[in-house]
Amino acid sequence: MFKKLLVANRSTIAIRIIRACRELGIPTVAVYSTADKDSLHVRMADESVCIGPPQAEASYLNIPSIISAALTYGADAVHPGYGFLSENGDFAEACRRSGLHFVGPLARHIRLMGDKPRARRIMKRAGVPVLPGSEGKGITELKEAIADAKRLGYPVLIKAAAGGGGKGMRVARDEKELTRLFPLARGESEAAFSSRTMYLEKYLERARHVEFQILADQKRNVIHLGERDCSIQRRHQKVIEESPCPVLTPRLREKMGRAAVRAAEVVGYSNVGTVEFLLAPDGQFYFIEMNTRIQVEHGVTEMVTSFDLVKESIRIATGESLGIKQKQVQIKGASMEFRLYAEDPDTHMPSPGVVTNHHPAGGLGVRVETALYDGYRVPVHYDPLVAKLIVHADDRRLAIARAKAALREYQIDGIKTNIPLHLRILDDPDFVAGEFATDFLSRYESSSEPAKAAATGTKAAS
Amino acid sequence: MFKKLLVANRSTIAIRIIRACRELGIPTVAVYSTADKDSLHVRMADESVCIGPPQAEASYLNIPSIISAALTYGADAVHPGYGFLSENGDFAEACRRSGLHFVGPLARHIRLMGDKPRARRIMKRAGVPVLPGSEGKGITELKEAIADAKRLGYPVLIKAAAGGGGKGMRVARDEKELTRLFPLARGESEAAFSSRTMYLEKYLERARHVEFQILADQKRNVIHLGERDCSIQRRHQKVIEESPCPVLTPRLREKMGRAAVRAAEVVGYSNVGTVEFLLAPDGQFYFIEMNTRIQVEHGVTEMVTSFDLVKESIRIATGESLGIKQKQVQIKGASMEFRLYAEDPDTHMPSPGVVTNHHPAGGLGVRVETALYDGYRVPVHYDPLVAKLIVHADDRRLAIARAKAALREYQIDGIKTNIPLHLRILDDPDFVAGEFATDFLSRYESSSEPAKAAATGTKAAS
Amino acid sequence: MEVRELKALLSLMQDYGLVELEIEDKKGKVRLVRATTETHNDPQPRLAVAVAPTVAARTAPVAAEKPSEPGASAGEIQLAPNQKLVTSPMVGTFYRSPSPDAPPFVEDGTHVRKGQPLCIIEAMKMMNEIESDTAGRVVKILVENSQPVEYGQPLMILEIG
Amino acid sequence: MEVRELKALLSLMQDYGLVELEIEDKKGKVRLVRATTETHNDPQPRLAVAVAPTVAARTAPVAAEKPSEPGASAGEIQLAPNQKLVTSPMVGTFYRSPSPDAPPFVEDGTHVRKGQPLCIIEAMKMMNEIESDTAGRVVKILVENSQPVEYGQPLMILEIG
Repeated sequence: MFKKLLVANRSTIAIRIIRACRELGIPTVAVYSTADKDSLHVRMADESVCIGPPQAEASYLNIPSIISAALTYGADAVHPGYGFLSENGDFAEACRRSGLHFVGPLARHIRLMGDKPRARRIMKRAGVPVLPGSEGKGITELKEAIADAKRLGYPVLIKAAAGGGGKGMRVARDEKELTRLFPLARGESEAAFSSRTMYLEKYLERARHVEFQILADQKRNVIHLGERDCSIQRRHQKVIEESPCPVLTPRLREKMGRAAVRAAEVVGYSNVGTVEFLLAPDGQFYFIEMNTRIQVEHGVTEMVTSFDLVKESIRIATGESLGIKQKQVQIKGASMEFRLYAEDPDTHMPSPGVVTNHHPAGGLGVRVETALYDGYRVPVHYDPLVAKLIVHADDRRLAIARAKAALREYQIDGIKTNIPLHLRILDDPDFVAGEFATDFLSRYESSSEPAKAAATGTKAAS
Repeated sequence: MFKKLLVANRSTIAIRIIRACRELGIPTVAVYSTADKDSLHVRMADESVCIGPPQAEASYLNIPSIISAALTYGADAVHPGYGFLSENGDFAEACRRSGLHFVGPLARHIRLMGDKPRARRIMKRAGVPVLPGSEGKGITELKEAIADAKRLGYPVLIKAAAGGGGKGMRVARDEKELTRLFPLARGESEAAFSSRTMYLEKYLERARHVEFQILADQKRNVIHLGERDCSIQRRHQKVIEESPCPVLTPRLREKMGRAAVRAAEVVGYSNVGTVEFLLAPDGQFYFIEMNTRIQVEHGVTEMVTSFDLVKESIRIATGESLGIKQKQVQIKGASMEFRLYAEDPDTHMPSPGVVTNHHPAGGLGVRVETALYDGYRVPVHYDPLVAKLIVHADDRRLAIARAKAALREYQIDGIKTNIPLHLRILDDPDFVAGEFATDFLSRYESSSEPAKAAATGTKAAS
Repeated sequence: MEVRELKALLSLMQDYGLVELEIEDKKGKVRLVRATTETHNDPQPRLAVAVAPTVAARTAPVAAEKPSEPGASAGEIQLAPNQKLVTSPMVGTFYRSPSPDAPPFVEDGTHVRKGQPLCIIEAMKMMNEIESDTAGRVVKILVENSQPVEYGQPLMILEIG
Repeated sequence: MEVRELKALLSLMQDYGLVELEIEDKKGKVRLVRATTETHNDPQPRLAVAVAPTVAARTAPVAAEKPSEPGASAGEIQLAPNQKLVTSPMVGTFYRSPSPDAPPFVEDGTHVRKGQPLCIIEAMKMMNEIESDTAGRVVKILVENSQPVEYGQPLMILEIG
């Protein structure tokens, strides 16, 4: 087991990793920016190091600073969490070059899956269904986009080849829209990823986002731990996730699961990963991308499978083999995760501030992963995801009842949160019936809301 | 289902019941004394009624006041929780006479099991093993006690026929001790239960307290949900409980479980109940008593069986049948409960006060049932049990690791709690090995502590 | 300055054991004095009397307000020095008259003798007559006929002598 | 003055064992009285500058202390008006000399030119010379040779001009 692990992240996932390390008996080093001095992850870790000023580029994205911290404080392993450097192949490589174990896949797997057109090509070759879309290495020019769209038929989805977190993503319903939106999306991609390379995909109406959790050791044993339905999204940002997906039949689960395992096998993947699919109303499914890290919503899979994914990922990183086989994986009951954002529930504007009267929900089947405490000042510099409420119950109906009770109980003053929005969704007949697709939340958008709201603040990791 | 349920209790169990009702969609009425005006159970309930002054006799033990509250506010059901009126046959009867459903067994079952010598007789007749002890209806005079002790052989345990909560209980190792302690115990019984009737039991050295959770519907279907080991006690007050018992073999579990089911069947019991046994080092087990209500430690059974005992007890009270059979009950993983008392961890003196910096533990496999919130004033009038921390993991070793992490994380300022004691116990090699009996905690008693400390303050329900 | 603000200040004083608090404003002057011995409890407002909360559906689990002294909540009743409250000795239903078609026991302004019935509280199907324990005049009846009342809830204001 | 501000003051009073606190403003008047018996924490000296925490094993997950401004914690450094701090621009290991057997770059009392090397911070196996950005005199070196340092951690006090 590792001697000491540096957690190269902040907030809820840093806390999640520190808890796992405590249970494994691994001392932890937290890193923090000057804006996060009083953060809970700093207080919970055994040691902590300030690595820079508030701007993420100079602290949480500062590879030399983080590696230096790990070496200076005697860590032999680094966990990247989600967001920040978690899908940065250079960081994984820099860790390994510095003699540090990186809790995650190899740098080349991160890079491969980060190049979306390349990942699509490999999956297609491996027999994993992909959506019709741009061929080859992607496109940079509008005329290429128009040609591809003509071939695919409208509507099409414009995506950034280096994309992630919904940036550089736009739906175009005709050539006029494409002409207007393609340069816009490409501009976003340039700003966010320093890449002009884009690609198109056929846009599927009324599709669900269904992803499979993968667990793979360094000896090429790969299993999946069932799926998560993450269709409840706002502008490509997940808001509620659940497992199992309410419409998946056992037969379809097996089929999609096999495809997900194949996706990991074909590249020799190891550690935790998530294979994302779109599930069309006709039961057809299509590979979208693979996330090469732990996800925000890993908790719902933990609840229904009784697996501790974070501890498992650390064990795998030490070279241990998977202890179980695919057929031992069982899905028990139903679990839902509600992301609590420090934001105005109507306008979605970030709502930083000092937390007062903090009283998390509790009791049977209620799991809270919070970065908040009474008196904590939510900083303005980072992702507004401040807590996750996860419920587990015997079935989906009971999980909804439990979630409503817990969300009513959850008290946070001093900042605004999206709890009221969650409660509205839980009363929505379509949600209760499990009948929804990725466009579900668009009906909750107030028409008066400025279109730019989504562009403010930082983005939630998926 | 009930139209409205009155919760005739306070603190953690009142909150537990309110949560269950929320999930079932039943509106709740909380009752409170003037000392509990700002209590969490009052804030969580849909309605609340002040029923009297701080002294429990005039409020939480005031039957007319509680029944009047239920009738006045339109409740059709009453849940007694644990402690207070939960094992008062008159209360169950008064509820039913007033047309209120009582969530619990019939008055006559409460009274029967409350009369310990009578319960012993019935169990003996039914073939459930009982400890050698006083025969018949109990004894009141020292000379009877001396005669019984001679027959049984020392050491003997002096117990109150109407006993509960460790009151009127003393171990006598010879006739001299018996002569001194019998009148003392009888005096305690008179003060606490207005009863001079006592009985003796053979005192078992190095025995474990192992109890079985019973679930019975009104159609005489009875199942058990496995056992809880509650040997970690301080002066007959439970401190840590766990399920499964670390030394129980599947064969012994089946045998004891059958005896527990038999104990409930033989009296026609319904609703939740607990059959308590002493388990001797040689594997023999003996019926001690049956508790005719939900227990403080019901949560560990919920974690390992995935049953919601409180919701189940409400369903049974409406007349619903048990949905499952004995063979469907499965014990999964290991769970432990840590009672958090507002007390000095060294002297065990109650520590009321205003709670500050309250930050409960959280995360995977961690369940918190707390009556605390930031700014809450723990009143001096009641039981010092203010929260329960329950952990669940794949096995006992992992549960201990999780418990240590969670207890280190749990923050309560402003009052003292026994968290430091829990952490010491978790490092005790005998505890870690699962090798302990009911005398385990006596080694943690500081010798300088006044013997009377246990008599101060109010008592924890079991 | 509103009563609500005063209450906030008072509860601060209580929580932090202040014996003196001075504020001037437009951002000038503050003066806070704490008790040297630290006796957190009890500086209750002088002539304010606590009113037990009436029953009302609550949805917020933990109310934002700071815990205050037991029994107090909701509104406040101001009493003159020669006035006293009649509070409910039990939880039940308040009735102003012995039967639905009978006249009320008392009205605002009624002079009462010691021992004269003021109202009925129905509890457990029993009609409990609440008698005045003093001679005086009913200044104000605070609850409606057939309203549920709690233990300690003020029912009437009496003016004595 | 808002309740929130008052509460901040009150929590200061509590933390530092003040029994009296008087503030007037537009930068005039302060009056602080501490209980003679209480010794909660150390009252902060006026011109205190925060020192980033040195690495130390922590066990309490949520420290009891109230969150303060970012960067502050642990000890305090007193600066005279003509003094300034040299802080670490990166996380790494502090060295006083270019190599183990070489003499230190500076000692307490050394006069330095602008641009003169003061120390080395090793990060990522790279030796980064930290140069003085001003002429002055080293008053005090605050960290030990080969000690780990954080971003922003004070390394030395310089006296200027």
